[in-house]
Amino acid sequence: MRIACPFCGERELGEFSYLGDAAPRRPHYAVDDGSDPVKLAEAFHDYVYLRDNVAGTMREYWYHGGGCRSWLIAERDTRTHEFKSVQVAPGAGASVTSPAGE
Amino acid sequence: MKYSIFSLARAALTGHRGWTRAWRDPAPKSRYDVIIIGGGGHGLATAYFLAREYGIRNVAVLEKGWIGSGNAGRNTTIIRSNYMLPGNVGFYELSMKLWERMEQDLNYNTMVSQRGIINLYHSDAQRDAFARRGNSMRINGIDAELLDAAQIRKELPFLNYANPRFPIMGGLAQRRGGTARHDAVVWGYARAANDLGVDIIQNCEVTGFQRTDGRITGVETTRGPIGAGKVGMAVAGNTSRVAAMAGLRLPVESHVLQAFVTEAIKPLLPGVVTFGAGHFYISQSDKGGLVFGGDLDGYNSYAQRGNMPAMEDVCEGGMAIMPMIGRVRLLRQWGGIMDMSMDGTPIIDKTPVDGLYLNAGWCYGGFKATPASGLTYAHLIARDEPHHEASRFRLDRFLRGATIDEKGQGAQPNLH
Amino acid sequence: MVEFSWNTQSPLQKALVPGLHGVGGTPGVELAEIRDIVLVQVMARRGKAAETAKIAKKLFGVEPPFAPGAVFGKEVTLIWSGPDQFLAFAPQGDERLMQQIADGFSGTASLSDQSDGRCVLRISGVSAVQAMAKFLSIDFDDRAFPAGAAAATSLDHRAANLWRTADDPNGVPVYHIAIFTSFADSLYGVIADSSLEYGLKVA
Amino acid sequence: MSGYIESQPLGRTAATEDAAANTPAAGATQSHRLRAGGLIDRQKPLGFTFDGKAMTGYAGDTLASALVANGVKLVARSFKYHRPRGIMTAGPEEPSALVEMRGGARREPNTRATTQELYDGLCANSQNRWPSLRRDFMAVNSLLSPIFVAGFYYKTFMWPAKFWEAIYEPMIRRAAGLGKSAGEADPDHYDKVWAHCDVLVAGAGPTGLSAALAAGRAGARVILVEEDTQLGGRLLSDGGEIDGMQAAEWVQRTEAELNALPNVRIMKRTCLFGVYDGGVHGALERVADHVPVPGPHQVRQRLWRIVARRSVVGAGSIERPVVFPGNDRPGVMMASAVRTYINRFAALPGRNVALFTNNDDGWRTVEAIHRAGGQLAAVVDPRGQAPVEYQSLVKASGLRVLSGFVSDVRGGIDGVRSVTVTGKDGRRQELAADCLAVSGGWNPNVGLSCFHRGRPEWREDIAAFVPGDCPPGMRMAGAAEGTFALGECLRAGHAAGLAAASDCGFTEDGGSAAEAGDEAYAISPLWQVPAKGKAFVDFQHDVTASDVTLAQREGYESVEHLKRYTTLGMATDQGKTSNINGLAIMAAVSGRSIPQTGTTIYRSPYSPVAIGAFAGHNRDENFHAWRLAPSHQWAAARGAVFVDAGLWKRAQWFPQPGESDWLQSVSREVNAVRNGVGFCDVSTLGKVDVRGGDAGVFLDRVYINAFSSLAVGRARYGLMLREDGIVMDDGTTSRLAEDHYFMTTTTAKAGPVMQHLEFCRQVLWPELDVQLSSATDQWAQFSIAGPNTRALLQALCDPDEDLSNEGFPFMGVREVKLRGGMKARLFRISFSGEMAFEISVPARFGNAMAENLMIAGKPFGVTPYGTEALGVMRIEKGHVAGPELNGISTADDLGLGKMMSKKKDFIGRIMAGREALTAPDRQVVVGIKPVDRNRRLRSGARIVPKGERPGPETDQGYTTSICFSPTLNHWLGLAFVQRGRERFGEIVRIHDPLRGEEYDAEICNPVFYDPEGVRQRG
Ligand SMILES: Cc1cc2nc3c(=O)[nH]c(=O)nc-3n(C[C@H](O)[C@H](O)[C@H](O)COP(=O)(O)OP(=O)(O)OC[C@H]3O[C@@H](n4cnc5c(N)ncnc54)[C@H](O)[C@@H]3O)c2cc1C
Ligand SMILES: NC(=O)c1ccc[n+]([C@@H]2O[C@H](COP(=O)([O-])OP(=O)(O)OC[C@H]3O[C@@H](n4cnc5c(N)ncnc54)[C@H](O)[C@@H]3O)[C@@H](O)[C@H]2O)c1
Ligand SMILES: Cc1cc2nc3c(=O)[nH]c(=O)nc-3n(C[C@H](O)[C@H](O)[C@H](O)COP(=O)(O)O)c2cc1C
Ligand SMILES: [Zn+2]
Repeated sequence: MRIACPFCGERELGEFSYLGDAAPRRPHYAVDDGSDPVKLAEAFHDYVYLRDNVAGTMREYWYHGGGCRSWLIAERDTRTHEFKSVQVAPGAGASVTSPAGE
Repeated sequence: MKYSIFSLARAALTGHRGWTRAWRDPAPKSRYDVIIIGGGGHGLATAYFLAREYGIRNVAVLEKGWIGSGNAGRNTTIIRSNYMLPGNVGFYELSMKLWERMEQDLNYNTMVSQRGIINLYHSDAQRDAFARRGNSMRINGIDAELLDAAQIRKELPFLNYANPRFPIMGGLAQRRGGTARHDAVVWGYARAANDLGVDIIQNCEVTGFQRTDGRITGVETTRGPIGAGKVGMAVAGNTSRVAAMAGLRLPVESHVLQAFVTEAIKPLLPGVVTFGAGHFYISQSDKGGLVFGGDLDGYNSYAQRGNMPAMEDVCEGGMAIMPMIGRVRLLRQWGGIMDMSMDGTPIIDKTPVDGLYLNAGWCYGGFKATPASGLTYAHLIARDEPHHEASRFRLDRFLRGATIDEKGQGAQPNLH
Repeated sequence: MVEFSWNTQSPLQKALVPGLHGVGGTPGVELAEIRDIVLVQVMARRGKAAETAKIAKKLFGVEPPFAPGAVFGKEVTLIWSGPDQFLAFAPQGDERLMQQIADGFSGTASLSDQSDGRCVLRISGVSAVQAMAKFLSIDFDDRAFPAGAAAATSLDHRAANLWRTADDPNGVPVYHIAIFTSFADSLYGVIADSSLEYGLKVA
Repeated sequence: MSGYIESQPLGRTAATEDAAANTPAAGATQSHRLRAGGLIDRQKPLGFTFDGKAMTGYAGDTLASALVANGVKLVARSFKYHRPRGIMTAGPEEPSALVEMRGGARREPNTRATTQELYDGLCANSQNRWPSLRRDFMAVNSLLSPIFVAGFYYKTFMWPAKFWEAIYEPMIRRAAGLGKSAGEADPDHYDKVWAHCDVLVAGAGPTGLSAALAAGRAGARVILVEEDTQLGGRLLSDGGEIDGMQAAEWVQRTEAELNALPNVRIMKRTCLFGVYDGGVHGALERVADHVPVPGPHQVRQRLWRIVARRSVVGAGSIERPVVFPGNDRPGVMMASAVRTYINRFAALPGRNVALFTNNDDGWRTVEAIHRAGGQLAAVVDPRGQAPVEYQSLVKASGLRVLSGFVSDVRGGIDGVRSVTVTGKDGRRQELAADCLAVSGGWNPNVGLSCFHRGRPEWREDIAAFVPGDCPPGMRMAGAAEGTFALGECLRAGHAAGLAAASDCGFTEDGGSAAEAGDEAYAISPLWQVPAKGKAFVDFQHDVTASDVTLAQREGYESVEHLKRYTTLGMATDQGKTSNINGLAIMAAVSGRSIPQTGTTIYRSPYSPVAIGAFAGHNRDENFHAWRLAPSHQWAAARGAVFVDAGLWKRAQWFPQPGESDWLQSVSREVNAVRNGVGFCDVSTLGKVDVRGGDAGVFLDRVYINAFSSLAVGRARYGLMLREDGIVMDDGTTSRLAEDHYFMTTTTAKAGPVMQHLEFCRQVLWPELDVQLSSATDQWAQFSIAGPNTRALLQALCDPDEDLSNEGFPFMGVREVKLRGGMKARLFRISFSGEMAFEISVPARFGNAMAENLMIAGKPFGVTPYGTEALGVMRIEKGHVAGPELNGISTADDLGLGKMMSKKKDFIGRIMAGREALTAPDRQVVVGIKPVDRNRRLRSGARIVPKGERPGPETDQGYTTSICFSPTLNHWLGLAFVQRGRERFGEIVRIHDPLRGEEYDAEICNPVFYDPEGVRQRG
């Protein structure tokens, strides 16, 4: 498998490590924003454990640790392993991004 | 038709024209008390135990392809009960006990071969971890031995004792572990279930669920709708897709695991040897092929095939620990779709949907679980309460924090 | 009062054996370690990539690479090492240079001194590319990797920085590889072993 | 008609080299070698042995062709029935002629004689027979064959249960398997290499050659891989005329032109075995399999990982056997193989050959045999007559053409004696013959096209499967794609080559395709001859037509069930000659069409690959790279014992003369530290530069405790969780400047933590101004511990460095000047519980620092210590480490719950609050010591309440980190125990059945040593 890192170009699978589904978002909350603890726990449970596990195109996190150390967000078909697109995480590089960029 | 050397000899006289189908090929009925989705080891075992133990015989097993076309027909056939954590220990030992009487139960030779399994260790830390595991097994009445370097050398003289990177310091042995003929397990359960009246329906893919006010009342299939009192999923790698038809999101990811077999050679390996530190495990099939594997490829996949880095990683492990296999040729390589749960431990439970049951999350360890999974899942479906040996395989354990994580990797399926 | 001497040592002190190795004849691969270097990782602060580039230009006389590549200043080579990051490499550097870099970038870019964190090898020779094809997965074709090209990649599963400098007088390509110091002893073995069949000359 | 090089006039009888014609040296044994012709080098005779019998052949021979030339018929025994078998094919598809090559550690089972190049001194043996190939006792299996039908073992061997492992299975295993592997470490070396190109062409027959030529001319970077030793493919066997010249000449010219193109690379002896994702192709180069042993610094084989944007696969086609009784006898050979042996190798498989074909191509054999001066007993063709273009030849030579089938073959270990032919009218006649050439038609070699799970499609007109959906970027062409006529192959290859090149943007003039005639190909499919007797489908695995029928009868109807029940197609040839016949028969008996029945899944490798090649250089100590600490060489010189900790080699202890065991050394080191001073290289800890304006906020979110509040010049112990609330890692992190933190991680978790931090920085909180860089290898870091630490440091540091409690408080950090003009970072932190500092200098000074610490500490008897002593002291001090940070424990389990900030969000905070993770009865870390102080504790023992029977219900925990404490002079350690912190002082029972031990122990405070922490502050 080869992954086209937007920075480095196409590279061998061995240079990357995989994290998984990029759909789940880490719930945002502030400690004393009075959010319901049960709901919060459920939101985190969803974020940490539940997956769509799609058979088809999936947005997922890859880390180019064996290269430029950028986190990437790829679209890949889990049935064919074909990559549709590869983007960089908002915080790779130095450009200023708003919170919750992902 | 009972199988035995005598019936075989008798059949020989008539050129084996006397044999009949091992299982019928029925058309689906309009309704069953229980429908099991998935004609793998688990699905068929569940149907068998429903009929044998719980007297529920109006059962159909629906298989989208041919029975055993999933992981049951793809696995490296290792059976063992060397688990450590509460919840796992008892369950896998129950399974081992069922393996030990399988041929007689099924009247089918599934070649359960208890030639033993040895996990090698290479550091004090690893030894301590194995000691912890082994003592947990022993306290639960399961056989385990901690072997030192000298004992390993005696049993496995062909290993690489010169490897400075992974000095072989010893191993954890379970003598009752071993292998079984995976396809035969599928066929044996199919035949036995069939004899008890279960309909095994191949080339019948479930494409949706029928519900009336929330409760499952049947399934849509490529061979038309079929009514059911209860429906149990046993679809392994396809769990999330089938569950999604009922609107469920699960703590499961599908990953590809590869395995390999070499050309057949004369007997070389006594039992199963695992080299965890090097992502390599190996055994020899009765046909003579070395059957080996290692870690997952590491990314979500439904492709049933893997890539070279994983092949290389496994073979490197093999050459590090067992350099005598260097000239043996790798004959075939394949991949199966693992239903990896988020804590590496299976789920046998009711779902939030009334009448729909879940059996999934077997990761790369579900073949050894086949008999116990069938029995405990049948119990759950028949009695609507978990079998005591599977009482911790609950769906809500992730919300409660009661995960069972043998590897301590957390919610990272590709690392389990 | 006892005196203390502070001799430096190379991570290859043991592994690197000068002379000819492997098959006889004219060596196809030449290897040399570049010692006592200055190597600084320069990482632009948020929103300060452009500023960082300006300062680099002021300090080194050249713009840093914005994409994989190596730019050669008088004293210092700038090698792309990641988005809005680069390595400032000087074959023979000293305190003064370090201080210059530190002062120059302060507040604009974050620095991480890697002068001892990496071991830099020079590899050249008519068969260098064949040897490197055994431990580097990137394409060394002139069209794909000309002089001035650079890559952050992996060598035997370990991160490495690689760049190609000007060909030597006989038109033979010259490459530099920076590997992590603690891996040097091990990875040097891989590089050397890969070269033996072409004949290896170690400086 | 074909114009083959050095063809001889027709009609001459048995034009083989008779003894007279032989030079005594060479050929003496080559009774079946043709006088002239072939692509062998008669100037280079080679000696070899088979089963110890000395024979000769020529350079250019394969082992198989040399055996044919020597008149050898019997070469092997079959897998199950041990039937005598000969040579069936002339290529990699060979199911029967497998031999054991070489000997000793290089012994190599199951090598196909048809692909093994002959070399001088080659030594091969037959396999799977006892005591000898001619007299093989296991042949009794043949008598039992009525019982040994498909799947018989599933029906028996079940009683009594325990007999399986003891008796039945060992028996089966001994019988199974083919050759014997060496059973010794492989002495040869292997390489793994990367290559890149635009267009990869696999196969150098007419199709592949024209594809490579077209793509090369168009300007693309081309790699042409050919499994064989020579380019040409079937042209080497069947000749033909191309562009008005003889095929062989065209091949030579084409090869020359390809070599002249700088952008084309030809790789012979290289087999494309797999196609993976992203255009990665796996190919195996046999570098030194044609010599006795590899030369100096030469590898045996090379595994190529070829990254190609496009590929053209001209892998050709494989001739199909026909299923009829006796079709496995030695001397029954594929027609195309007969031609190959005659034309390419100048070896005559038989002096009186019968030909059985159902298609036009088989008729080429007539010509070949004639030209070689061999005799043709008859041609048997169910279609009843010769194809048009052969009819004149039939007349001219008075050749017998019989309409019907071959229904039996008589013969034995010495080969075919006669062939029974049953006419359409049912009349049978017997023909004397010593060889039967068979052609059932051609199967395109579709394997490579299916490795991404594409399914081949059925083509009625050629009665064969052709490629379906190919892997991305792949084009199949020529015979591999069902195009059989030579002219068409040339055009197809050319077109595919051009298309592939232009896909990659190369559009220079690719010239035009070479020209040749388009021979007709007509076939009337014939799968199984209707006749009684053992008719083989899978020759290696002894799967017969009746086995297929039986499988169907028992419901194993799916081809995949058929395969798994009968083992059809599971042999070393992966069914290259048997699968299609098998499924065609299954289709017939189950009343389905062939396409409905379908094929089994094709899997890589296309042809088996030695495991060693997949490992390449990464074996033995090169399995994984290793890491050395900055003072490694110094430690080695002092005779340190090293241990592999992850990838690191760490000094475990430093034995002294007179010390008999490790415990003695370790205890000495601990005592030295506790009573004087010692030092230890701790550079392996992960180190991360965390910089930027928001570094503090960033750390607040990754650690459970606060770091933004940490003052510059101070250090703090920090704990991180995973998002699921479980402890991930710990370490001390110091603040060197407003915008610069220096984090340390555990040695084991350095990598994962770095990845995690980058994820937080780049994905979770991109708005923060933080930059990360690993500084692990930059610094040589030493822990200096013991009452005399300060004194030692005073001697090392510049006199005006104030190291007093006031000048350098506990958890203080700053840069200091050392004597001899050196700067260092000094951290006042303690893992050992003693007064201690950690000092770090750039890694290049690692050895120097160790030496200088020895010098500076000499007056105080300074002692270097290793990881064991380090471990002992941290256990005495109750510090948790690897064994406790086990991936399932919470902060509170480790007694660090109080560190969890209530004021902020941090990774893992919410999930850590789940009921089961906060339950009161969790197993938590405590101290444990044996009641009998002389007793040795061990790690991994279970803990049960005193008086209870051990069992799942009473199992309350286990011991983790255990050591002998020289300080307290008894064994002690840490353990996880249910409600442990409430049970200090309780006596529990330790069960260690693995080691046959059982004893009492006391639960206690994990901090055994200086609980008030006076010493480290002292
Ligand atoms: C390479 C490999 C090696 C392994 N090695 C081992 C090992 O050594 N030891 C061990 O214990 N375990 C091992 N495993 C794991 C083990 O094989 C699986 O955990 C186990 O087989 C899963 O249970 P199953 O047999 O019921 O699954 P499967 O056999 O996959 O059964 C699921 C069935 O459901 C069917 N199905 C799916 N969707 C539908 C639908 N919509 N409608 C109808 N039918 C459907 C599928 O076709 C399939 O037949 C290995 C797995 C692999 C891939
Ligand atoms: N008239 C007929 O009935 C008929 C039928 C079949 C073939 N043919 C003849 O056969 C020839 C077909 O030409 P072609 O070039 O398509 O096929 P070919 O058989 O001539 O050449 C295929 C080549 O590919 C090589 N090869 C196969 N698999 C490989 C792999 N995985 N890696 C590397 N090399 C591999 C083989 O060694 C062989 O050299 C033509 O001459 C055609 O006339 C004729
Ligand atoms: C224990 C075991 C032994 C096997 N032995 C062989 C073998 O001898 N020959 C063979 O071709 N395949 C063998 N296989 C692999 C199967 O042919 C097949 O590839 C595997 O079951 C996966 O199925 P699939 O390739 O159809 O997806 C074996 C598989 C297993 C699990
Ligand atoms: Zn990158």
